[in-house]
Amino acid sequence: MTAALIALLLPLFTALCLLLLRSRSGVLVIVTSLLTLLAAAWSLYDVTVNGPQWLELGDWPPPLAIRFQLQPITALLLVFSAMIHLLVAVYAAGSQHSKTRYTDFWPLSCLLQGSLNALWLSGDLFNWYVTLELLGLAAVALVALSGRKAYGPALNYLLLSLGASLVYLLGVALAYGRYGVLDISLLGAMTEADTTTRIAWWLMTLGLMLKAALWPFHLWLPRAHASAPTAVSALLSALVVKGPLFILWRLWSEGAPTELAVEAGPVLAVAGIAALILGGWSALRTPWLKSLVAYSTVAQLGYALMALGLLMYWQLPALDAALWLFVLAHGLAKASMFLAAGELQASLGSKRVSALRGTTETMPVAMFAFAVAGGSLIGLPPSGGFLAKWLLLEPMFETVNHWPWVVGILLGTLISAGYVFRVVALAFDRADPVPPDFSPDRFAHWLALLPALVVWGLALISEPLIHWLTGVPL
Amino acid sequence: MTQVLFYLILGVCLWALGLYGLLRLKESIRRIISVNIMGSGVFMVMVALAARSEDPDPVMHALVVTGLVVAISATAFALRLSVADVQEDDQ
Amino acid sequence: MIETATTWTNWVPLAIVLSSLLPGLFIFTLREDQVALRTTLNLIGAVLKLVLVGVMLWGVARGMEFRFALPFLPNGLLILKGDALSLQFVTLSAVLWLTTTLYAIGYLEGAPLRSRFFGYFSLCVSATAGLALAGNLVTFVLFYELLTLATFPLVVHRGTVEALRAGRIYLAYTLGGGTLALLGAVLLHTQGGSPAFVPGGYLPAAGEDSQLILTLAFGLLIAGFGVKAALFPLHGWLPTAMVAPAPVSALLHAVAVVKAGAFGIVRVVYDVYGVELMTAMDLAQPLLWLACFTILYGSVRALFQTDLKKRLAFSTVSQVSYVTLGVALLGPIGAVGGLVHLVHQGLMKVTLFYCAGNFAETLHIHKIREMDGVGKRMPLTMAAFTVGALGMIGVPPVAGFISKWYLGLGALEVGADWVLLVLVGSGLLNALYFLPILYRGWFAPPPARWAHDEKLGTGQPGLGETHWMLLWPALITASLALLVGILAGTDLSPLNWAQLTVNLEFDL
Amino acid sequence: MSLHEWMLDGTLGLLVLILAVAVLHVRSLYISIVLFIAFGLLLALIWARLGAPDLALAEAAIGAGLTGTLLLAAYGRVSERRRKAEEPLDWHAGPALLLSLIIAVILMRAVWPLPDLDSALVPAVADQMAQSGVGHPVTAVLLSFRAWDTLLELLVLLLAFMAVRQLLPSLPRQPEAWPLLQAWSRLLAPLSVLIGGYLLWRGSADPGGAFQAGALLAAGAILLRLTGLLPALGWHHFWIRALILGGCMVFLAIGVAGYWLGTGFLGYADGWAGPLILLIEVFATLSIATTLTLLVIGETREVRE
Repeated sequence: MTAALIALLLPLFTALCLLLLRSRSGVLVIVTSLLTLLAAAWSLYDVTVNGPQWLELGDWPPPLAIRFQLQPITALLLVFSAMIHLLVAVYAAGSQHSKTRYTDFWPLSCLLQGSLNALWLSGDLFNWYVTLELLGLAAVALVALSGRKAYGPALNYLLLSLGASLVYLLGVALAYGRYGVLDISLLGAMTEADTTTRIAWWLMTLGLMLKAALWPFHLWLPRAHASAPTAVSALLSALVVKGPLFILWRLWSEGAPTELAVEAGPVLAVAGIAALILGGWSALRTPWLKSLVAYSTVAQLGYALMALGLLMYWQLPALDAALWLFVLAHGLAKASMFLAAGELQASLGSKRVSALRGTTETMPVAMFAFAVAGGSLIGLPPSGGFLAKWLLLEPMFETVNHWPWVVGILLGTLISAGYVFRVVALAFDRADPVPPDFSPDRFAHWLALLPALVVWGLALISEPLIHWLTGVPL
Repeated sequence: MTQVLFYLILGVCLWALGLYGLLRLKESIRRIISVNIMGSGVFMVMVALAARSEDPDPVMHALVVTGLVVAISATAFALRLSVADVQEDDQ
Repeated sequence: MIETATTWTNWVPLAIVLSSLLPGLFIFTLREDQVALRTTLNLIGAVLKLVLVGVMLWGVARGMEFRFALPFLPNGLLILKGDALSLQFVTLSAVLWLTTTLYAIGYLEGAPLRSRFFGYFSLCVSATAGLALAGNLVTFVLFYELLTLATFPLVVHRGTVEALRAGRIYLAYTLGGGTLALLGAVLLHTQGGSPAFVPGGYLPAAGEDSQLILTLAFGLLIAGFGVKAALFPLHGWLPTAMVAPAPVSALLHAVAVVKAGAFGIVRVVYDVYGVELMTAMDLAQPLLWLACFTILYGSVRALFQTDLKKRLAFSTVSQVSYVTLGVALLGPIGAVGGLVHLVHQGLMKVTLFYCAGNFAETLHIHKIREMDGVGKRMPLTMAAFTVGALGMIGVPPVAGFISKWYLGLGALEVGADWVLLVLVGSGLLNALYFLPILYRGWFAPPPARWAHDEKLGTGQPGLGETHWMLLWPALITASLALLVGILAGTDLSPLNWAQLTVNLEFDL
Repeated sequence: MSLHEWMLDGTLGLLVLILAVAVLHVRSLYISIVLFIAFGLLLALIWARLGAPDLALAEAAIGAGLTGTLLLAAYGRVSERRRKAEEPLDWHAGPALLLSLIIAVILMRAVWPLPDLDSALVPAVADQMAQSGVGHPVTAVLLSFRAWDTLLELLVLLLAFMAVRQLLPSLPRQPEAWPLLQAWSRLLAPLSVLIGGYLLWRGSADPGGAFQAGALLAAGAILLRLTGLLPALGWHHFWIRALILGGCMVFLAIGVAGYWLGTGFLGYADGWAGPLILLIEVFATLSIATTLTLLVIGETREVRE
C-alpha cells in the first residue's frame, strides 16, 4: 500500500512544488513520472504477491473512514496511467511541435495524474465525486491551453461535466439516504433491488456515462479532444475518460444487487454497440484528422461499455479481463494515434484528413505509428485490442443465445477498419503528395510509435496477463 | 408529509428545473446559473436527509460544505471561461 | 507447456519465419541508394530460408519433429510446426520467393521507394511462412491477418488512383474475410481450446448440440479463407488487384495470398474437422459445388478479358478452386490431386506472371491483341509462357496434367462422376483462352517495329531479349513446372509429398 | 409539526421555487443574476430551518456573496451585443419540459421512502467524536473522518484558480463592471462583518469553519482591493503563491507525517489531533481567502503574471 500511496502523492507534490517555484521544468516532471511509474509497478508486484489491501484513511473504523482499496486492477491502472503520463511528458518536453512546453501544462498534468490515481484508489461514492470534479477541472484547464479557439469546446465540456457531476451526486445522495453508508464494499453487502436503489444507480450511471462520453452522451467529446493541444488530447483520450468508466464498473460489479445489474446490463451493452457503430460512422465521415481520432475514442469506448454491460447481464466476472484489456489497449493505441496525428497535422500545416496524402513517403514513422495503433483498434491479431476482443467473443460463443451479440463486434471491427484504413490508404497516395510545411520531428515520430509497439507487444505476455486479469493463479 | 419529505421533493424539483435550464438554454452565463440551481437542489436533498435524525447528520453537512466549495470553484472558472474572448474555431 | 526439452529443431520453424522478417525490418531503415546492401540482404534472407526449409524437409523425412511453441491465449498456444502438409506450402513459397525476389530486383531497378517495397515484400513472405508453419487454428488466423496487412502496402505501392482503389477493395474483402475466420476460430476455441492440427482432425464427433456450432464454424472459416482463395462470390478483389507491379501479382497469385486461402481450407477440412467428421456432417458437398462453379465461372470470365493480366487473374480464380475441389471430394486420390495442384498451380502461374511482366516491361504489351509475333522478339519468354499455359490447360507432361489426372481419378473414386465434366469443360475453356495467345505470340506476324522497345538486356532475341533478372526467374520456374511433371514419379516430387500427406490424413 | 411551522416551510419552499423559475425565465440577464442572489439567501434560510447553521453561513457567503459577485463581474464583461441577444427560457419547448417533469416525478418516487430510514454514520460519528480531537461534529468529519475529501476540495479550489490562470487576457472592455461590483460590495461589507463576528464567537467553542472564515477574509480583501487600499496581488509574488499553496501543502505534509509515524495516512497522533487540525485550518483559511480573492478580483494579468 505504501507504494500505491507514493504513486498517488508524488504527482501531487510535484505539482505543488512546480507551482510554488513557478517552474516549468519538463525534466522534473519526467523524473517524478518515472518514479511514480516505479512506485506503481512496485504496488502491482505487492498486490500480486500479497493480495488485495485496504487502507482506512486516518485509521478510523470502516463505516466512517474513506478507504483506499488496492486491487490488482487498481494497481494495473496506476501503472497504466503512470506510463501514459510519462510518455506524454517526454513528448511534451521533446517534440518541436509541442505547444505545451512553456505553459502550465506541467503542474496541471501532474494534478491530473494525481486526481486519477486518487480515483483509482478510492472506493467512496462521495470521494469519487470530488475526484471527478478534480479530473474535470484539470481536463478543461488543459484543453484551454490551446488558446481562444478551444474556449468554446472547453466551456461546453465544463458545463456538461458539471451537470453530469450533479446527476451523479443526486444518485449518491439517494444511495446514502437509502443505506446510510458511502463505501462501495459496504453498500455491496446491503443493497436490495428496490425503486430508490434502482433510481439512485441509474442516476449515478447516467452522470458517469456523460463524463466518460459513452453513447449517447458523447457529443461533447470530439470537439473538446480535437481542439486540445496534442499532448493533452492524448492524455484525455487515453486516461481521463477511463476514470468514470472505472467507477461505473465498481458501482455495478461490487455495489449493485445482482437483480439490478442483470436488468441494466443489456441496456448498457446495446448503448455500447450503438457507440461502436455511430461513433465509427462519424469517424468515417469527418474531414478533420483529430476529430476522426476523437470519434474513434467514442467508438472504442463502446467495446468497453459492451463488455461492462454483458458482464452485468451474464454475471460473468471473466469479462472483467476483457473490459480492462480494452481500456489498456485503447489507452496505449490512442496515445500513439493522437501523438502521431498531432505531429502529422503540425508538420503538414493542415488539420484535414486529406492533407495526409503521401505521408508514407514524407513522414513514414509517424504514419506507421498511426497504422500500427489503428491495427490494435481494429483488433487485428496479435495486438492488445485483439486479445480483448477475443476475451469478449469467447463467452458470446459459449451459449447459442448469446450469438446475436457477435454481430455488434463484427460491425464494430469492420467500421473501425474502415476509418483506420481511410487514413492509411490516403497516406499511400503518391499522385499528389502534400509536402510538410515544417521539418518533421523524427524523435516525436518514434515516440508516437512506442506505445503502439507496446500494445502489440502485449501479445508476448498475453497468456499470463489474461490469467492474471481473470484471477487464475499463475 | 413531513418536513423532510417536503424538502426532499422540493430539492428534487429544483434539480430537475436546473437540468432543464442546462439542457435548454444557450447563453452560457444562464447555463452556469442553471447548473448552480441544480446543485442547490442536490444540496437541499442532502440537508433534508441530514435532518432525519434527532441530531442533524454531521456527515451530510460536511459533504454539503465540500460540495459548495467545489461548486464555487467550478462556477468561478466557468464564468471566466464564458466571458473570455471566444475565437470561432476554424473547423 | 512446451513438453519436450528444447533442441535445435525447435528453433528451425521460428528461424524460417525470422529469416525474412529480420532482413525485412532492416531493409525498412535503408536509404534508397543503398542498393547493394539491400539486394544482399534480400538474397541472403531468401537463400537462408531455402536452406532452412531444406533442413526441415530432410529432418521430417527422417521423422524428426520441428515444433516451436509460445504461450499466447488460454488453451491456445502459438505453435509453429513443420509437418508434411506445411512443408509442401513452405517449400513452394521459399522457392518462389527466391525467384520472385530476383525478379523484383530487376523489375524495380531505378524505381522509387524500393526500401519500403522490399521491406513489405519480406514481411509478406514472413507472414506466409508463418501461416504455412502454423500449428493450430489460432496461429493460422493470426498470420492470415498479418498477411493481409503486409500485402496491402504492396498492392497500393504505385500510389495511383487505380492502385488505391484496388487496395481499398482488397482490404474490404480480406479484412472482412479475416474477421469471419477469426469468429470461426473463436467459436471452435470455445469448444475445447485450439489444440494443434492433427491429421484426421481434432474435433470430436458431433453430438446433437454441437452440430449447429460446428456447421456455423465451418461456414465462417470457409467464408473467411474463401476470400483469399477467391471462391465465388468472394473473388472480386483479385482481378482489380492487377494494377499492382508484376512481382506483387506473382506474390498474390502464386506465392502467398491465394495460396494462403486455399491452404486454410485444406487445413480446416483435413486437420481441424477431419475426413470422418466432414463425411458424417456432410459438409463437403456445398463446398464441392462452389468449387466447381468457381472453376467454370473463372474460366468463362477469363475468356472475355482483353487485358493479359486480367485474363491471367480470372484464370487464377478458376485454377485455385481446383485445390478446393480436390479437398472437397474427400477421397484420397482427389486429395492428392488437390494438394499437388497447390504446388503446380503456383509454379505455372508464377511463370505466366513473370512473362506477362516481361512483355509489359520490355515492349509495353498489356493487351492480348498487342502480342502478335512477340515470340520472334522474345522467344525464351514466350517459350516459358507456353509451358505455363499448356500446363494450365493440362497438357502432359507439364505439371498441370498430373493434378487434373488425379483430380479426375479422385472424382471417379468417390462416385462424383459429374465432376469429370467440369474438369473437361474447364480444360476446354482453358484451351480456348490460352491457345489464341500462344497462336498470336508464335505465328501472327510481328509489327514492323515495336512501338516501345525498352531494349533491356541486349535487345536481341535470346538470353539478352530482356533484363537477365527478369528472364531467368521465368525460365527457372517454367523448367520447374516441366520437371515436377516429368519427374512426378520420383521420391522428391511434390506428388510424392502430397501422397505422404494424404496417407497421414486418411490414415492409410 | 405545527401549522405555523408548515406555513413557514411552505412559504419558503414556494418562494424558492418561484425564484428559481424566475431566474431561468426573466428576459434580462441582469435581473436573473440578482434574483439568483436572492435565491441563494433564501436557501441559507432554509438550511437554518433544517438545523444546519454552518451551511447557512456557507451558503450566505458563497451562494449569495461570492457567486453573486462573480456573476456580476462576468456580467460586466459580457459585450453589449451578447446582452441584447439574451434569450430566456422558452416555455413552449414541450418535449424537454415534459421530460423534466417525468424525471421529477420519478425522483419523487425515489425519495418517498427515505424520511423513515436512518444513517449508520450518525451513531458512528457520535462514537468516535471523543477521539477526533475537536468538539464540533461537522469539523470532526471535515478534518478527521473525511479529511481526504477536504484535502481534495482544497485541490479543486487550487485547480479552478490554475484553470483561470490559463485563460488569455480579454480584450480591453468598458469598465462599467466596476461600479456595479462596487455597489454590490457595499452590501457585502456588513454581511461579512456579521459572519466574522459569528465565527469569532464560535471559534472559542471549537475551531470551526475554515471555509467560512476563508470566505470572510476574502470578502474583506476584495473590499480593500476594490477601494484601492490593497496593492495588486500577483501570482509572481512568492508569498502569494505560498499562501495559495500552503493549505494543500501543510495538509498533505501532516497526512504523510501521520503515515510515517504509524497513525495512518491523514491520521493524527494521540493528543496532537487538536493542534494539528488547528494548524491545518489556519493554513487552509489563508489559502482559501487568497485564492478566492484572486479568483474574484484578480485581473487576468494579475493572475497570470
